[in-house]
Parts: sequence; structure tokens; C-alpha cells
Amino acid sequence: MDFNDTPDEAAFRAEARSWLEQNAKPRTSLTPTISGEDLTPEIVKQSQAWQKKKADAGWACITWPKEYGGRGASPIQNAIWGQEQAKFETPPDVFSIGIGMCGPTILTHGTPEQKKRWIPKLVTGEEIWCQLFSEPSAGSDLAGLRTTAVKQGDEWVVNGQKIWTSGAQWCQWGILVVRTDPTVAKHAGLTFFVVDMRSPGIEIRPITQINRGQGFNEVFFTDVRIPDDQRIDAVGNGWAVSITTLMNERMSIGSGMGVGAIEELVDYIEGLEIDGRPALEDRQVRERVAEFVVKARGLKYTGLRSLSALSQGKTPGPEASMGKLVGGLLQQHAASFAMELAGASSALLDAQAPAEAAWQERYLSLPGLRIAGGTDEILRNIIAERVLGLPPDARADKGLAFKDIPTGPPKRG
Amino acid sequence: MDFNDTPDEAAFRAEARSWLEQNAKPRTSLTPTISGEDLTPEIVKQSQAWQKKKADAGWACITWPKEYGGRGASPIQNAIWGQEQAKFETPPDVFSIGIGMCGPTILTHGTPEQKKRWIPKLVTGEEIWCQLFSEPSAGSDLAGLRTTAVKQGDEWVVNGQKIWTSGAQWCQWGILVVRTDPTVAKHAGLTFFVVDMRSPGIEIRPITQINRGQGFNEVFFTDVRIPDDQRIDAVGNGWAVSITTLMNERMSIGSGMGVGAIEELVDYIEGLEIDGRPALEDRQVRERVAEFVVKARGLKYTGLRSLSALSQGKTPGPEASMGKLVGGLLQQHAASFAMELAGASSALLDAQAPAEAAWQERYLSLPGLRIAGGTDEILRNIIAERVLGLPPDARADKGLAFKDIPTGPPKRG
Amino acid sequence: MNFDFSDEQKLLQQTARDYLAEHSPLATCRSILEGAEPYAATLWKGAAEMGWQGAVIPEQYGGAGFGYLELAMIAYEVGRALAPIPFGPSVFVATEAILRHGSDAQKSAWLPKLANGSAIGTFAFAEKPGQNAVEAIAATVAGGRLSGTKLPVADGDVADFAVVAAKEGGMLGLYRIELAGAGVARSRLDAFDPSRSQARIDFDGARCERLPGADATAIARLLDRAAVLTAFEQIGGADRALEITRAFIVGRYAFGKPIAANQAIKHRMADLWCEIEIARSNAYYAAFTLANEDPELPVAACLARIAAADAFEKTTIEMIEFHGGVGYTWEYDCHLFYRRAKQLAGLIGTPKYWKNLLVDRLRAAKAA
Amino acid sequence: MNFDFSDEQKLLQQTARDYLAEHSPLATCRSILEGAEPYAATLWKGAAEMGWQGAVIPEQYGGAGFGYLELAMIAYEVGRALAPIPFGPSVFVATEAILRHGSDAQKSAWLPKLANGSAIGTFAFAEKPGQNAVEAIAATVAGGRLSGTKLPVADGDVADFAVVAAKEGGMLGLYRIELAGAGVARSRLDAFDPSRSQARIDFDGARCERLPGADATAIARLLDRAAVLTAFEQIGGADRALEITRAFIVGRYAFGKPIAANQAIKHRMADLWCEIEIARSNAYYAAFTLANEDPELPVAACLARIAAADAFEKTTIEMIEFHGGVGYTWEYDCHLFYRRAKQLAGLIGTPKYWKNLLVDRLRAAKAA
Repeated sequence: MDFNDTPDEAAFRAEARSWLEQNAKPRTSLTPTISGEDLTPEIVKQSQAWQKKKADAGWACITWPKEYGGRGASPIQNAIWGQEQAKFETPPDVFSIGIGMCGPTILTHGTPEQKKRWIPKLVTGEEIWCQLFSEPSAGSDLAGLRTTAVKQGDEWVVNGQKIWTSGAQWCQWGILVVRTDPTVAKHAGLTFFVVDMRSPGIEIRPITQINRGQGFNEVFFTDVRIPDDQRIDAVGNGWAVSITTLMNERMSIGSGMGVGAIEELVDYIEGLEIDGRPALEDRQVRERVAEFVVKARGLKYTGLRSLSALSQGKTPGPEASMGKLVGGLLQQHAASFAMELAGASSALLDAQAPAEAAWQERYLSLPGLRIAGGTDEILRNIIAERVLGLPPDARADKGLAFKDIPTGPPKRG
Repeated sequence: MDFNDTPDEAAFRAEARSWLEQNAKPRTSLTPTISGEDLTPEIVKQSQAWQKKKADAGWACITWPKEYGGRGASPIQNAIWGQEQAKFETPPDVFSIGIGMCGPTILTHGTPEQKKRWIPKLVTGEEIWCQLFSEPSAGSDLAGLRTTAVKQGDEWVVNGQKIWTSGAQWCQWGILVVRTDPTVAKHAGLTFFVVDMRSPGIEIRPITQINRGQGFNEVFFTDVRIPDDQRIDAVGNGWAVSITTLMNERMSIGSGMGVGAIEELVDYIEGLEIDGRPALEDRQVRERVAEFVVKARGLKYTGLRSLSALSQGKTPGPEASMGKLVGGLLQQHAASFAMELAGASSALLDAQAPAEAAWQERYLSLPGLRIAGGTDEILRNIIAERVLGLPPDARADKGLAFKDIPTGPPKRG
Repeated sequence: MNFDFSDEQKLLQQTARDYLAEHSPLATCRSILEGAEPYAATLWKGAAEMGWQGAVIPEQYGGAGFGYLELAMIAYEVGRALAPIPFGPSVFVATEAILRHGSDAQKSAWLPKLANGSAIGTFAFAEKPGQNAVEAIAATVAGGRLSGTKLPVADGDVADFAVVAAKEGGMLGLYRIELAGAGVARSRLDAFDPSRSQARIDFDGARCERLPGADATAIARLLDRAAVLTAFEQIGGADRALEITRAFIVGRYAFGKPIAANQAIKHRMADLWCEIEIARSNAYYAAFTLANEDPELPVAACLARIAAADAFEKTTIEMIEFHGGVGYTWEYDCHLFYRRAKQLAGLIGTPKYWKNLLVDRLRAAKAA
Repeated sequence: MNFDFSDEQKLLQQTARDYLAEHSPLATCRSILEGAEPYAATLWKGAAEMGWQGAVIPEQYGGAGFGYLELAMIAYEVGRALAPIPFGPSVFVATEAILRHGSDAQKSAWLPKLANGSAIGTFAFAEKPGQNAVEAIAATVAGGRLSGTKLPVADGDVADFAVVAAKEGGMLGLYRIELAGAGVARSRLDAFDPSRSQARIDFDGARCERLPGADATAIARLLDRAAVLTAFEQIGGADRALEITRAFIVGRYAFGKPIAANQAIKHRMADLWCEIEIARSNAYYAAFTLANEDPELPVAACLARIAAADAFEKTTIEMIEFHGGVGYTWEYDCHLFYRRAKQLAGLIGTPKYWKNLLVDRLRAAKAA
């Protein structure tokens, strides 16, 4: 048991760090960026420039095949690269969806032509991608989605609405799953496409979050036409393709989510006085802090264990769901606790109480963290069923054709 | 809003108290007796004697009709009687099941003959009753019970097993629900009987609890014969009759479960030193204590609100389930906390650390409290469905004949 | 034994609910949250016409002459509606302070205006983060002039006067100050719950009037009464949040059934209901001690404050989670409750502060 | 980067598991719990033959010469089996104390006997309820003789000697005492977990040997190491409890389906799994610091102790609840785990104590 890199890993880390040192400046603040920051054209340009710079040097999408602009690197090398890059100031990443989810999906299910067409420009940052999965009536129950595509000649005509699409307004392409056959079971009637976000009939409306952030959008489709050569995998096979995407979404490991926030909580409380006495003289405060730290460190070390698995060539499984589940609740409880310690100042989002305002802001951001990318309840189901092997929930929609599945309370009268 | 009795209530309370003062001595310890104490023939005799004394003076089963030995008193008068009696030392009650559940069920569903036959001797304490509902494979899912009764002439022949029967070895009679038709839906195939506990074919085995108490028994039925005139209500109507029994079980209101335990926790901690300093100087201890007291007092006042409802002639509903749900968890957490404060002494059940041992004993008793008479999970379902009106769980046994309901994992092979 | 509100009190409550349903739907709270107005002035005037601000002010001073039980019912409805008006600080604290501890002159001068809504009062004690105890303040009074900074002061930007906690010769007292007067500088602050405004007030030798009777004990009782009434406001908010959540989860379908059919949700709804009932029962008992000037008030106020604040916060956290994605949107109303729960929890000492008070008071009660 | 145990260590672990499956099924724990024997003597001897008691004792003293990572794996399996032997007090504390702080003579005299199981040691520090800090003791030493009462002492009735915390001239130190010797009176006490025995020991001028190196700091590190190893024992117990519960809820049918299909149960099982994983990760890190004499050990030991104790207790509480009625019977094994979780939590300072230590140590680490 040790934390040291193997010689190969150490060499790779050194190579990565030296390139980063020559091309970026060390990061000062460790504040985790919570979803929902507002992008601007400038930020997007910076992000694209940074991606281009990495691509030119062979540091973009490093696990992807060389032939498509990747580096053919191993998962552990990718994790090492991530650790090192995190130590440097880099522009907000507008490619996380494209590189984290869209690319891997196309690499897995796309034709050689499709890969050649889309992957290289994704690597160089020339084209930005988004994901069009969730719908107002299909969140946790993604396979219950209602957006339809109907074949006309060698085109598909799409109508419906998607929601929770990050940065849609900046994207050239989106991955889209729609219903092409409502007469079969819900998972069987789906098909997966790549859609040009500039197509006529697409309308994008930003969603304002409770913290006033606008990281997400609603995307409306009215008779949007998609050439059949932008279909990924077979008609009716959309669910299998979507699963690949979602697996990659939940892959984010070694994150140690919430660790930074708890370290900041300790620093905040270290400097706080409650009614004239140091907060850390208060055993209730001390013990709550200890409980937060135990969880945060546990998540951090769990991340290291996952890295070890990667390092040994194992692929992390559903246990990765724990990071978001435990980390989300942990941070919300920590923010609430910080607000309680602040007393009357917990009522402020004002620069007159900047340290407190930061916790109030967190308290407004965290409910989103507990919902986006799988609610706590979905994550518990994943752990219960896929880690512990417990039976699935009793299903009310089992064996029904999609069109026959209840979607609301029975009508009275 | 006031806590004072109405003039009528005050008069009744005075009458009750004066009789109690003449016939019992004031209670010294307020320790709540937790289920599982072991009865002895002496204790049973004392309990019967006390019941007889009350009956002779008209203070037994006071809400029951005068013609059967009751007093025709109102529910609020019954509650007042309970409050007053609780202030006096009385023998352990061996009639709580009979008076609390069996009697009311017979009074509601029995024939005049059945009432005349059983109620008076229940009132005088001459005959002790028990309940034969739960089975090893039918706890929360009571209607899934498997004990059968088959009609032969004007008798029924019962085979099967019941469990969690309190004080079975002291009883003359038991109320019994069994399956008389496995070919219909599970709730429709049940019938309700009164069984003579001295019948041939009945075998009683005590169950030892984790706290070594033996308050409950397993009862085995082998070709036990019950005359048809001991059937309560129609064949196949056993579920409706059982519901009456269970409603009465959950009726126990104004109890303020856990209030006494938390008062004792405060007293215990008041006298405790942690590493040489008063425990109540420790803000973590103070705040935990405060949280316990808030819950306990809340339960106490909730009981008073239920009494008010009674006083105004309303009957308490499913909200009574809250007392056991919140009170059970509250006490288990309190016992665990007391053990943590005791440090190394939490390892003892010894007279060398009597105050600590009492909390350890509680910690061993409380898991039973959270299970008996409805688990926490069943109580949450009752509150969710019957108080909040939320939909029932998806049912896997809906519309199936009892014999077709899965009772275990599918056989491999 | 009648541990419940009377039919007359419930009728008053229903009237209040009907009035607020018409004049303070959640859209009203949202308009203040999103707009420039610090509070709903029309609603404030309307409430005064209903007699709410003057509920416990004697008729001789233009009040309605109700009792505290009536005021508790009104507070509950104000909470249910998330009414964006300076009700608590002005009615539960400022009005009480003058009513209980003001001179005859102060009463005659201010109670009528408070009753008819033409004046708004507030309470200023907090000076910096981490402060809960009124004792732990730095503001001082000398020669009838008060100096110090109060941060934050709820409604400090809109109140006509503040009841300010300060020390004169080391002794804690309450002082009434005109906020439009000389030596007072106030600025509105960005609020966590913008439907209720917050301000910073700097006093630099501002002329002030002492409230004669307000010694440390009197101030403690003043806050006890405010805690009880605020608890009703919080329980009102929690009830409404639970009702809205209940309606949503019953109507929202996933996997072919209402999401409310999932135990993960229904059991936590049951737990929330229990939390709120525990809070309600504690608040009822506290209201009884308040209405009867019962010596148990100091303990009962702690019980009510702790239970109500925690129940409201827990309910609003689950409210968003159970709504899922839409619950996290600005467009839905969940965040109005999520914000208000924290705003009320921080107003007059957080639950943590009251928990420690409770233990002291339980021990004192036992010793006595 | 290899934050995991080696294949050799896992092989050793598997050997231990196989051995205990044969020689220490839960029936063995139950037989001690129900019978008069204070511990499973045969199992104790067998464990010694496997080299467990001497895992970290150098071969020159008859030990196996393994490292702490191997001992951690053994501790985990001992915990999984709820093995009714005086393992922790003798191996994690008494043996460590002599190995680290004993004189050469003490080492030569005792390490071989400890390694081959012919001697049992224990640790005596607690004197009365509410005590967690080793510093807060009254036992004193003068002229090589120790006086004072230790209550309770785990395995105090069966140990051949105790390492006793006492003060000499106000200075805290550790002293080795023969428990069969003069001036020592011991009595077995009724235990909350009768599968592990507890005793009271009264010392009245009992002859004792000081462990030279054992000053306050050394004692703190001694307890840190014990905390890490105990954490593995606790996580072993928690894993086994969760496995047994899982098997039960999958096989137990109600309402026509396995009770494990109810979210009320499966989601709480998921939460328990997370608690245990958090504990495991903290324990792994602590084991790393232990094996490498890493300066982070004092912090890591707190993390491991707190997380493991809480995870084991929570798991055993749910274990009974999810088993329902049968889980509350003496006949089922749930209570064996329910008792052991609390026994281990109280052994060397409860989580509450270690939480406060953690904050001090985090601040010290930051200051450094």
C-alpha cells in the first residue's frame, strides 16, 4: 500500500506537469466551481483556445485513439493528467459534456465515417457539443421521454422539448435521444441522433436557477430535420447508446467531491467568534466539524482507492455513485451549519459579510447538485441494485407499450 | 386554550382519585415499564385481584356498557382514569390485550350471546385473554397469514403457528384470525375466532428476547378444534374484524411515549462528569439534550392535543401512530447517546455502574419497541397514506389468489 | 381540557387566510423578491385595516385588543402566505417593546401609529456574524445618544424607528430611535431572502429614548414572546411547503406511477409531517404559556423556537429535492420557502442559541 | 499509486477467514455469550499457532514478523467473526506497549509468551463512568507500587498482566502489573456484550514495572495505533452484519415480494454501504500512515476510529430493524453484532472523545 506513482506513472506525471508549467499559471484558489456559472463569448473563446493549445501538444482527450487526435493514453494517465491540470488556472471548461459524454458515445457506437466527421474537431475544440436527453416529463425516468422523430425519406423530423442542456447556445452539435416507436415497450422505441444545433426549428431558452445562475437551457424542437446519416447505431437501439453516455457521465471518479468545501468550512470556523468566544471552543461545533471532515476525507480516500483500481486496469463501477450522493448531502449540511453559526448574518448575500455570503451562495447552489445527473434517490437505487444486488422496485410500467403507460392521475368524472 | 378539566371532568377526576387513594398507594418511580418483563403466577394473581377490586367498584373497563360490567364512561373519562391510575402503584397489567383489543372487538362484532359469555369475566379479571394474529411469515403483512381452519361438522379444525403472543400461558381465551379459503384474494379468505387456550393441540413456547425478557410466545396449533359458535362475524369476514382489533391497538393515545425516558436522561447527565468536568458544560451534550427534550415534550403535548380531541368527542385517527414512531427512535438515540457519554462503562450491565447499566438495558429493549405493534416502516406508511393521503405502495400480490402469491425467491434449476 | 384554539380564534384565522389568499398569493412574495420594492406596502396597509399589527394593542391605543392566541393565528397565516411585510420585527418585537416597557408618552405617541400601519418599527441587536446573544453587543448609550453599528437589521431600511439593544454604563437596555433622524446612516443590503429586506445601520451619537422597564430580564421575555409568535409563522410556512410538495408528488408521474408512491419519498414525507406536528404541539403549549403569562414561558419558548425552525428548514430542503429539476428553477416557488426558512431561523437567535438557553432554563426550573 | 492491500496480504486475509469460518462460526461467539467461559481458549491458542498475536512481534521474540498491514487484515477478520477472544486489548495495546516501550528484559520475558498465546495482556485506564481521556485518571504509583481502581477493564479477569495507566509524581506513565500477584483484587462484571469479558481491578500497593519509554506522547501514539487496528475489527463486523442483513431481506417475502424491494429498506441499505465505505477508506489511509510511521497518523487514527465506530453501530441498529420480529429474538444473531458494536465503541475512548481530538490535531497540523 502506497501513494507513490509507479515509475511509468511518475514519468508521465512529470511530462504533464512540465508542459502545464510552460503553458498555464498555478492555481491559487481551490474553490470548487459549482454548476451554473454564466458563460460569455469571451470565456468560450478562452476555453476553445486552451483546448486547441492542448490538442496541438497532444494533451487533449488523451485516452482517445491517436488516429482521431487523441493520445491513446490509459485511464490512470488520464486521472494523473486531471490531477495535474487541476493545479493550474484554466478557463471554465465548455467541453466537459462533449469530451466526457458525446465523444466516448460516438467512439463506441459511431461508424468510422461518423468518427472521422466529428471527433477531431471535438478534440481541437473547434466544435462544442451538448446533450439532449432529459425532458420536462422524463427526468429520473429518462426512458419515458416523449420527443418524437418520424422518418421522411432519408431525413428524420423531430418534435418535442428537451431540458437541462448545458451551454446549448454555444454548441454546434448535440447528442439527442428520441422516441421513434411509441407502440413498443418504452426502452425499445428510442433512437439516438447527432443534431446540428443550428438547424431551423430549434429554439433555445435559458433556465434561471434558484441561485440566479443560467447554466442550463430548455431546447424546443419544431419540425427539426436530421439526415439519417447522423443517426448513431440502429433504429430502436437508442437506449443502449444512451446507457453508454450515462455510464461515462457517472465515471467521474477521484473527484473527492466536497473535500474542498469542508476544508473551507474548517478555515471559516477557525476565524469565527460566537458571542465573543472562539467558535472552536464550542464542543458542538468541534464535533460537527469532525463529522464533516471524516466524511470529506473518506470521500477523498475513496477516490484514491478508485484511482488504484484504475491503475491496476480495473474499471470503476456503480460505486462511483457514492461520491455525489454523500458529497452533495455533506456540503448542503455543511452550508446550513455555517449559516446557523453566522446567526443574523445568515440573512445576507452582501459584500458586508463576504465570508458568510459565500456559504449562503453555497446553500443556494447545493440543491441543484443533489438533483443534476441523478437525484439522491436514483443514486441510492443504483447502489442498492447494482452494488448490493437488491431487487428492483416494483414496476408499474412493466410490459406496457409506451403509449399505454400512465403519465398522470386518472381523470375524474 | 386551557389545560383545566371541564367541571364534569374535574368532578370525575376527583371521584377517581379518591377511590384510588383509598385502594392503592401513590407511585414512586415513574420509570416506564418496557415490554418483556417476565410474569409469575404471583404477579398474575395480584393483577387479577386488582382488576376484581376495580370491577367491584365500577372502575374496570369503564367505557364499556353497564350491562356487561362496564361504566358507560366517555373516552375522555377513560383517559382521565388512566392518568390518575398511572399515579399509583398497581400490579403489572395482564389485561391490556384483553381489555384493549379483545373486548372491544367482541363488543363490536360479537353476538349478544358471545358478549354475555365473555365480556363480564374479562371485566372482573377472572379470565385473561391473548391475541393470536402474527405468524413467522406474516408480520407486517398480517393478511399473508397461513394458519388454516377447516370446517368439520359444527367445528373448525385449526393447524398452523402464531407468534408474538403476550402471556399466552396465563390465558383462558385468545382471539385468532386464520385462513379459511386460500383460493380467494388474501384479505377475503380470513375468518376470526375465539379459541380456548386450554384446547388439546395447542402448544405454547416462550420466546427469549435479546434483552433476555420472555414477554412473548410462539403458539402451535395441531388439529385444534373450535366450535362454530366461537366464530366472530361471518366466515371470510376476518380481515374486517381484525382491523377493529388493530385500530384499538393503535388507539393508545396521550401516552407521550419516551417523555419519562428523556426526563431520566436529563437527570442522569446532570450528575455526570466527562473527564472531570460536568457533562452539561459541554455544548454538544447540551444541544443533544435540548433536541431530545424538544421531541419528548412535543410528543407529550401532542398527547394532550389528542386528549382535547377526545374531550370534544372526536376520535383520534392514524396520527396516533406518530407517538410510537417518533418515541421509539427518540429513546433508542437517547440510550445510545447515554452510552457514548458513559465511555468505557457502557460495556457494563453490572451493579457496579447501576445508572449506566440502566441505559444499556434500555438500549437492548428499544429495538423491540420499534418493531412490536407495527414497525417504523409500517407506521410511516400509515401516516403517509392515511394522514397525508399519498398513494399506496405498488403491490406485487394485487388481484392474486392467496395460494398464487410468491412467498420466497424463485427456485433455481 | 381544551388544548386547542377556540372556534372564534379559528374563525379569525380563516378570515386571515381568505384575505391573504386574495391579497398575498405567492406571486406577491415573488414580486418583492424580484423587484425593487422593499416590502408590499399595500398589503401592509390592508393588514392594518384587518387589525393585525394592533392585534394585542389595547383599544385605548387604537388596537384591536385581541389576545396572543389571536396574534399567533395571524402569525401562522402570515407565515403560510410568505407575506413580504415587516410583520415580525415590527409587531412581535418593536410593538411589544413599547407596549410592555414604554412610557405612557411613548405608548400614546407610537402604539396608535403602529396599530394603523402608519409606522413600522424594528429591532436592532446583531452587530456582526456569529452573534446570537443580546448580551454580547458593543453599541453604547451616553447622555441620551447612541453609537454603534447594527448589522444586519431586518427591515432596517423601511422602519420608521428601531428598538435598539445597547449598553449604558455597562447595563443592557432598549432604546427607541427615529431612523430618519440625525446621527443615523442606513443602507439596504443584499438579502438571502430578498422578499424580506435587510439593512446596516450606523448610529453616531443618535438621539434615543430609553424604554424605562426594559432590563435584561425584560428583554429575555420580549425575545421569548417573539420566539413563540415566530414559531407560528414558521409552522405556517412549513405546512404550506408540505402541502405544495404533496400536491406535486401526487401529480408527477415517473415509471408509470406517481412519484409519491415511492417509499423513498412517502416515508420522508411522513417524517416531515411528524417534525411539523412536534413543532405544532410545542408551539401550542408555548402559546398557552404566552397567553396566560405562565412561568413556563421561558422553557416553552425555547421548545417552540427550536422545533419550528428545524421543521421549516427540513421541509424546504426536501421540498426542492422531491420536486426534482423544476424545484431548482427560479420559476418554481420552492426557493421562496427555502429562503424564508433560513431568514426566520436567523432572525432572533438561531436554534443552536436557543438549545443552550433551553438547558439553562430546564435546570433553573428544576432547581426552583 | 496502489492504495490497496497487496496480494500477499489478501492471501493472508483469506487464510484467516477460512480458519475462522471453521474454528469461529457465530456459534462460537454465542457459546461464550451464553456460557460461563470468559473467552474461547482453544480459538486463542489456534490463533497463536496462526501467528496472529505475534503478527508484528519480531521473529527474535518468537513473533511472525509481519507488518501492521497484515495485522490490520487479521483484525478485520477477527471482527467479521465476532471472535470471542481478548485480541484487541492484548495484541493492539498490551503487546504494542511492551514492544515499543518495554525494557529489553520486559520484551524478552513477555513478547515470546504473548506471541505463542501462553500469556494474555490487557490495558487498564478507565476508572469511572464518563472517562475517556487517559490523562483524567487517579491511579498513582509510588516506590514501584501502584494503587487505585480500574473499572472496567476488558479481559481483566483473564489477562496475566495489565498495562496500567497511572501517575507517578503527577506524570502520566504506563506500568506492567502481574494480575495474579499480591495487592491485586479482581472481579468479573456483568457485560453488555458477554462474549467479551469485563472486570473490576483494585490495586492496593501492587508491585509494578514502569515501561521506560511510555510518556504522555507515547501513550497517545499507542492509542492511535490501537484505534486504527480496532477500526478494521469494527469494519469487519459491519461488513458481516450488512451481508447477513442483505441475505435475509432478499429471502424474506411480504406482500408477495422480497422486503428488499422496498425503497424504505433498500435506500437505507445503500446509505449503510456508503457509511461503511467511508469508514473503510479512512481505515485504509490510517493503515498506510501506521505502516509507514507517517506523521499524519494522529489525524488518520481519529478519522478511522470515528467512522468505523459509527458505521458499525448504525449497521447493527438497522440489522435488527430490517429483520423485524425475529431480529429481536435471542435465537437470531443480530444482537451479537448489536452488542459488539457498542463494546468496541467504548473500548478506547468513544467517538465523541476522538472527534474532539481530531479538531485539536487538525489545527496543530495546520499550524505546523
